[in-house]
Parts: sequence; structure tokens; C-alpha cells
Amino acid sequence: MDKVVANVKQAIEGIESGMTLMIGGFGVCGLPENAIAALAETDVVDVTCISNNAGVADFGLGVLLKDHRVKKMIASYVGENDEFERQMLSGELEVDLIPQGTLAERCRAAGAGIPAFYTPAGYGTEVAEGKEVRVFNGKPHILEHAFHADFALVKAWRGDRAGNLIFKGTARNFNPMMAMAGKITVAEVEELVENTELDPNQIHTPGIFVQRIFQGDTYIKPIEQRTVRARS
Amino acid sequence: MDKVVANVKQAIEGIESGMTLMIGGFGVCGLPENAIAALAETDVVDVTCISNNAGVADFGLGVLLKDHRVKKMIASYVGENDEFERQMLSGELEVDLIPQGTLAERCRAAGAGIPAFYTPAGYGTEVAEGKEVRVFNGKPHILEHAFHADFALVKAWRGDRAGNLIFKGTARNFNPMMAMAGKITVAEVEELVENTELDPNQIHTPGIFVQRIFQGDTYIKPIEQRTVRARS
Amino acid sequence: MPLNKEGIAKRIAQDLRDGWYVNLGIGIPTLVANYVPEGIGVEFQSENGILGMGPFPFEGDEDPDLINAGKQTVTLLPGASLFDSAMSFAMIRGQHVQLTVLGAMEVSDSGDIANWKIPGAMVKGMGGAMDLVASAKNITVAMMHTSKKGESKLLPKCTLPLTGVNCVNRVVSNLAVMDITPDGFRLVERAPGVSVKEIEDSTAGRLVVDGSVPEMAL
Amino acid sequence: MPLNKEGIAKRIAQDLRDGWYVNLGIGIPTLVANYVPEGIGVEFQSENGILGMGPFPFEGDEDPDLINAGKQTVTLLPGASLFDSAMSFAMIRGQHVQLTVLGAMEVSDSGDIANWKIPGAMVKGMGGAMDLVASAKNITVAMMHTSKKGESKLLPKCTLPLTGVNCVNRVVSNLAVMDITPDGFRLVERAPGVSVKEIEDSTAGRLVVDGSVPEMAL
Repeated sequence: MDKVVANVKQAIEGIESGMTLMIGGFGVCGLPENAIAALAETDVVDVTCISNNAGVADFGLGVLLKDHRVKKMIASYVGENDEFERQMLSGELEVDLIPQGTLAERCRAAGAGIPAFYTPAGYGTEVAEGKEVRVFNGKPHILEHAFHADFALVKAWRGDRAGNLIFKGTARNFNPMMAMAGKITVAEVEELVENTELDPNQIHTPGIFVQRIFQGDTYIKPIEQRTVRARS
Repeated sequence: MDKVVANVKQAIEGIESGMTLMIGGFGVCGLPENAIAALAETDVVDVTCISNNAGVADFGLGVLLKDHRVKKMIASYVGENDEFERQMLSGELEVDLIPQGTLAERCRAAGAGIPAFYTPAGYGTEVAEGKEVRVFNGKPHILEHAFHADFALVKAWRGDRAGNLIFKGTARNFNPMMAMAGKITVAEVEELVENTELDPNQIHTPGIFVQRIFQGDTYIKPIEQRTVRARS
Repeated sequence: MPLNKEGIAKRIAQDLRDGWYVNLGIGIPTLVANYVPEGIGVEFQSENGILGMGPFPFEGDEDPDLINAGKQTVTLLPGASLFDSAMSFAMIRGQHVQLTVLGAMEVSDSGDIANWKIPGAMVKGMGGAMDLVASAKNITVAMMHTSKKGESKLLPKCTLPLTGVNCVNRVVSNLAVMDITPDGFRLVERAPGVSVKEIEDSTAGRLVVDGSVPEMAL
Repeated sequence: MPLNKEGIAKRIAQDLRDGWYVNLGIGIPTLVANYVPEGIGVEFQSENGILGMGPFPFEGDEDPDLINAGKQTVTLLPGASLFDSAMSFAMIRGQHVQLTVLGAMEVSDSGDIANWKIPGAMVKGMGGAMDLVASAKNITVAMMHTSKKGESKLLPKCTLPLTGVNCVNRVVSNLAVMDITPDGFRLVERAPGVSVKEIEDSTAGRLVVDGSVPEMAL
């Protein structure tokens, strides 16, 4: 198996206006930086983005939002991006805010062939509006459905030609589940290696979920909140 | 966090007749050998066992079945144990056979706080009898519920004092999901190490799912089907 | 004297028990990690994928690939593990986390909580809060008793969109420790030098005062 | 002449396409791995937790911690990965596996399959077969056309407890290749030297014969 594509341009080939895209990352940690930047160079608009956050003003999804490429955003927390909040409150941007665990599980469910599942998260809140409620063990739960995407853009630390991925630190976050849920999953990695180099026992995302893989040119990896303690 | 218990006897303390036990392993691969052997020395009877297979005649769950300690068996495939088949066909043993993927997912669901989910597996078969059927995307699915256990007995390759586990090869199988689903999860490992020795990025089962851990005295690890090819 | 944020965190830290896994929300809850009592071993869970989260890194050691749920750079302690978001919320929904501490804009006397949205004005999203409050067995809210305008945030009924219903077990404010009971907020402890009257005046929801109420010992 | 087991496996292997992930069941299906055509790269999935499964180990290299779904010792190829059973069936149910090959006791002309139980006589369990047949887009059954008693195993309706309904796409037997269509088994190819008449006589279910039927080219 060899899923390597020559460059980011080939990697995102086929993404069209109106499609549903999943984009991995938590805040700007573990973001598919290169794929997002390349997408911002296309004329793709009106996409539905499923991503935990909305990036910051000038990085990550922020650059797609700034250009009004996003028609609808499905996320759990958008507090770091003022432009996002402005577009949402003004009604320019359609927004579905959903619980973070539900978001993760709905992506996994799609990838795992589970069309729907029950979760307690959001019961009694506006998240539950219009959804089936069922009581299990005396506790009310709501029915949530799987999320599929035309493309999933994910980012890993290391990957091999077969598409196997290993993530690093908390840059793992939503990437593995989104990789499972994409009709076409594009993985970008900091280091692309041969198929003999990764330990099969340490793969986080098996290559079966990845259709295209490439090594990103550069990784900026900004830090949103640089918090430190003094050396004593 | 230190979840180390002194020996296998302390590890299985509290297992009582009538309880529901999950036992990891696929065939005799990745079986909690030491915990099973210790259980066979107790006077515990009438347990419900949830395990993918029923062991072989003289190893694994086979030793519990031989002594008629098992009242009910929930498994997906029991073809390797003739005594099991005899007890089942004679009606001595209550048996629930369920699809392997459904078994894995029901264990994960319990550990993940998902009380129920829909799967296509078993639709139109006797597995679906009495279960809710619902059509998603034109395809019928059945509703399956989470499996909880009083104790889960699992086996890993390496583990640390905090209960973090790393499995090896295909000995991983059901162990991670069963670890999630046990009210008390007992992990036995081939090698118990200090909390600094495992790479946090390579943990298969985070310690939060493990209540007790110990290093097994010996591991027999029999092979059911020794298949080889000649060196050319 | 009412507690400051550190005081609230310190009081909540007294409720920690040895062997617990604990999820701390953004804001005051984060500070709880600084006051874990001597002899109590707990592991902090960060819902973006950490168990065994440690303090902030030393200057120069920051790793952009290692942040907490508040997007702050952090470190790992021995015995830590890293995992994806589905696994993280499996832990949370599956009730493997023994204590959740989070902030709130409003709490009702039946244990409802609102902390994610002010219609028309502010929408940050619920993040993991809805999963946490719907799942956890043990939820403590860390908050100021009143808003900047002096209005009570402990209400008979929340006015803002809810995060969860009937789920909060305890509120630790700058004025008091209160447990949610079928009869409303039960006053458990007063902040040092704060009178029952003062707490009553600042609480719009039902407040149950049983006999004399001890002061916190911080 | 009817095919032997190797012949059936060889014919199924001709259907493999480059880049496919393939799950092979126990028995004849396992043999398919030996006949992957030149230039076709496929990866074999074993539902107990392997992608990229290789051949049996050299004598002396057997690892009890590395077996396939038939409990046989196996090896890994470059690019392989190991995972747990939930992940394995996520791949299967989620339709990430392009071809499933499995054995059967009976297949009906509407694509039902029975292969896990003979009431009162044999109960081995369904293992992963129900997940596989309920999920896969592309299911080939490898089987003998008739039982040892000479009775057809290709029926109008299965008599044994079902493994799945309306799911089989293709049957490759010792006599023929047949696709399941709304009109029943459509005869695609004959085994070398086997006549259409012979196949018709061995098939109890509806058999559609369209014009002349080519012989397999093995």
C-alpha cells in the first residue's frame, strides 16, 4: 500500500464548494496547517466545517472564516475567535454548537458503522431540542447520529506510506476519529517514513482510514496560551 | 497513583458466586491466565462469563467450565471447546452467542457511558429476536445495549503502578474494552514497571480504567494452531 | 471576609480524596491543582486527552503539542497517559472521573447549571461542559456568589440557556459552601467572617440553614 | 472437472483489486492469500486485530501473541498495524474493508447466508461473521456447491439459522462463479469442463443462465 501524494495540492484535490469537511485539532494544537493553508488558496466556498474549535483570527480555521468560505460551522467551543463570534451573532455564519464528547463520538460512530447512539450529554438543554429522549437505568439520554464528511483533513506527527499514523501529545485529540469518518481522509505528517519504520503495536490510526498522506512543508504550531513557571 | 496488589489472590478478592465477569482474550491469546487459575481455586460458582471464546478443554475458561463454575456464558465463538459444546447442547450451561463486533462494542459502550447503540450486525437473524429494529440510511439496524461487569479480568504485556497498560500483538483483542467495562478491573501483566517507564504516548489502556494490577507469576501462553512454513 | 479565587480553589481542594481522578474546568477550577492536600494523590484529567497532567512547564520548555483544555501549555507527571477525544469522553461519560469542578454563570437550587451562552451577546460554546455535567457523579461548581452588578447567581431557576439539569452536587462560592438538596441549597460552611445573613441576602434560590453553620477552616 | 479448494481460492483471488483491504474467513477463504495476482497490492485484515497480515512464520518463529482469527500463528508485513477488537469491527462495520470472503453451509438465491449453527447438533457461534456480512459492501462466499450427501447448498431459502440476509454478492463454488441478482443466482463462469447442465442439477435455488457461459481462466 502506498498512499503518498506528491504535495498538498494533490492532497486536497477534489474538495469542492458545498462539501462537508472535518478538520482535526483542538484549538490550534494538532491542526492540519498545510491542508488548511492550501484550501485558502482555492476558490472553494460554502463548506460545512466540522471541527472542535474555530481557530484563532489569523490561523487555522480562522483564515477560512475570514474569507467567508465557511457556510456552516459545527463545533463545541469557539471562544478564541472574535471574528467567528461576530459572524455568528450577525447571522452571516450558520453555527451548530454541540457537546465536545458528542462531537468526538459522532465522528467515531460514522467511522465505526454505528448510525446512532444514546448519550446523556445535553439532555434538558437546547442541544436536545427535537431529539429523541430515552431513559436507560433511570437516566434520560438523547439519540445522536453519526457525522460523515466528504473529506477529513487530519494531522499527525509521524506516518508511513501505508497511511499508518502516530500522533504526539495532545495533538492527537479529534484527528483519529475524523480520520475514521472521512469519505476521503487526507493526512499530513511532520515526518513521512517507510513502511518498515513504525512499530505496528504503536499505531494510533491504522492506514485503512487514510486515503492520502503527505509530509507538510513547514509547521508553525503556534501556542494560544503560553503559560510557564519560573525556574527555581 | 499506585494500584499494585501483592498477588493474584488479593487481585481477585471480592469475586463472588453469581457475579458477572468479563475475561479478556481471543482464543487463548491474551488471556488473564493467572487470575483464571486463581479463580479455579476458589469456591466461586454460578458466574456469568462474558468472553469472546470459551477457552480450550484444559486451559483458560475451559478450567472454569469443567468445574461447572459457569452458569451462563456470553461469547461469539466457542468452536474450540468440546466440553463447552456438550454442556450447551445438554442444557447444563446457559449460552448467549452474539456477534463478535457487537460484543466488543457493547463492552466499550459500557465503559464509555453509551447505554445503547444501533448496529446492522445480526439483523434478520435470531440475534435480533426481541430487539428494536430501526432503519438508518435505508438499512435496518438493531438496538444493542451496553454490557457491564462486576469484575473484568484482563491481561497486558507491560503495565505500570498507575494501571497504564500496553498490550502486545493480537493479545490486545478484547482486553482494552473489557478493562473499560469492569466495575473493578483487575489487570495482570507480564512485566510491571515504575510510573516513569512507559511512554505516555504509547499507552493502550489508561490507568483510570484499572483498579488493581499485578505481575503474573508465569505465563504459559499455549498456541492453539501452530502453523509454520518451511525455511527455504 | 469573602474568599478570593485562590480561597475558593483552596476550599475545593479540601474535598479531594486519595486516588481520585479529577477534571478541572477553566478559570477558578484550574487553581485547585495548586492546593492538593499533603498525602492525597489525585490525577488530573484534561478532556483534550491527558491523564496525569502536571504544572506549567519551565520557561523554554513549552511544547505546542502539549496543552490543557484551556489551551495552556502544561507538563505530564509520571504515570501520565495521552489519548484521543473519544477516549477522553469515554472516561467522562463512563463515570470513571470522580470529581468535576467547573465554573458557572448561574446555578439553580435544584442543581441546574448555565455556563455556555448569553443569547444575543456571548456564545463561546459548551466545550466539554455538557458531557461533564450530564455524566459525572460528583460535580462541584466554583463561582462568585453574585455578579459584578451584585445580583445573585444562585437562583430559584436559571435564566440563561442550560448546560445541564439537576446535576450539580456542591457550590463553593466566595461566601459559602452549599450542597444541592431536594429542598434547595443547604448551607454547609461560611467563608471566614461572613454571616449567615449575608449569605441569605446574596442567595436568590431557596437556602436551607440547619442550626449553626461552621466557618471554613482554610 | 470441479475445482478443488485451491482452485476456488485461486478464482476468488482473480477478483482482488489493487489497494483493497480484504478480510478472509476460516477454511477455503484463508487460501486466497496464497494466490494474490502479480502487481496487485492488497492488505489482509484479521478481525482479532491485524491489518497487513503476512504468511505463517518460519518454524521456530511462532509467537503465541500473534495469531489470526483462526487462531493460527501468523506474521506481519511492512506497513502492518495492530489494534483492539472494537477498532477492528469499526473498520468492518464502517465499510472500510473492500472485500470479505467467507465460507457457508447454505446460501439462498436472494443472498441470505447460514454458516454458524445446526440446531441441536453443532453450535460454534457466529464469531465475526454476522458483523462482516451485515456491513461489507462486497461479500464473496467460498464453498462446495453440494454437501457430502450430494445435496445442493445453493437454495431458494436457507433452512439453517441465518447469519445475514440479502447480503452475499458472489458465490464461488467448486462448479461455478455466480452473482446474486434479484432473479437469483446468475451464472457468471463455469469451472473448467463443468457443463451448465451439471451446475443446474446441483443448484436448488433459482439459477439464471444468460447465453453462453464462459469457462474460468485459472
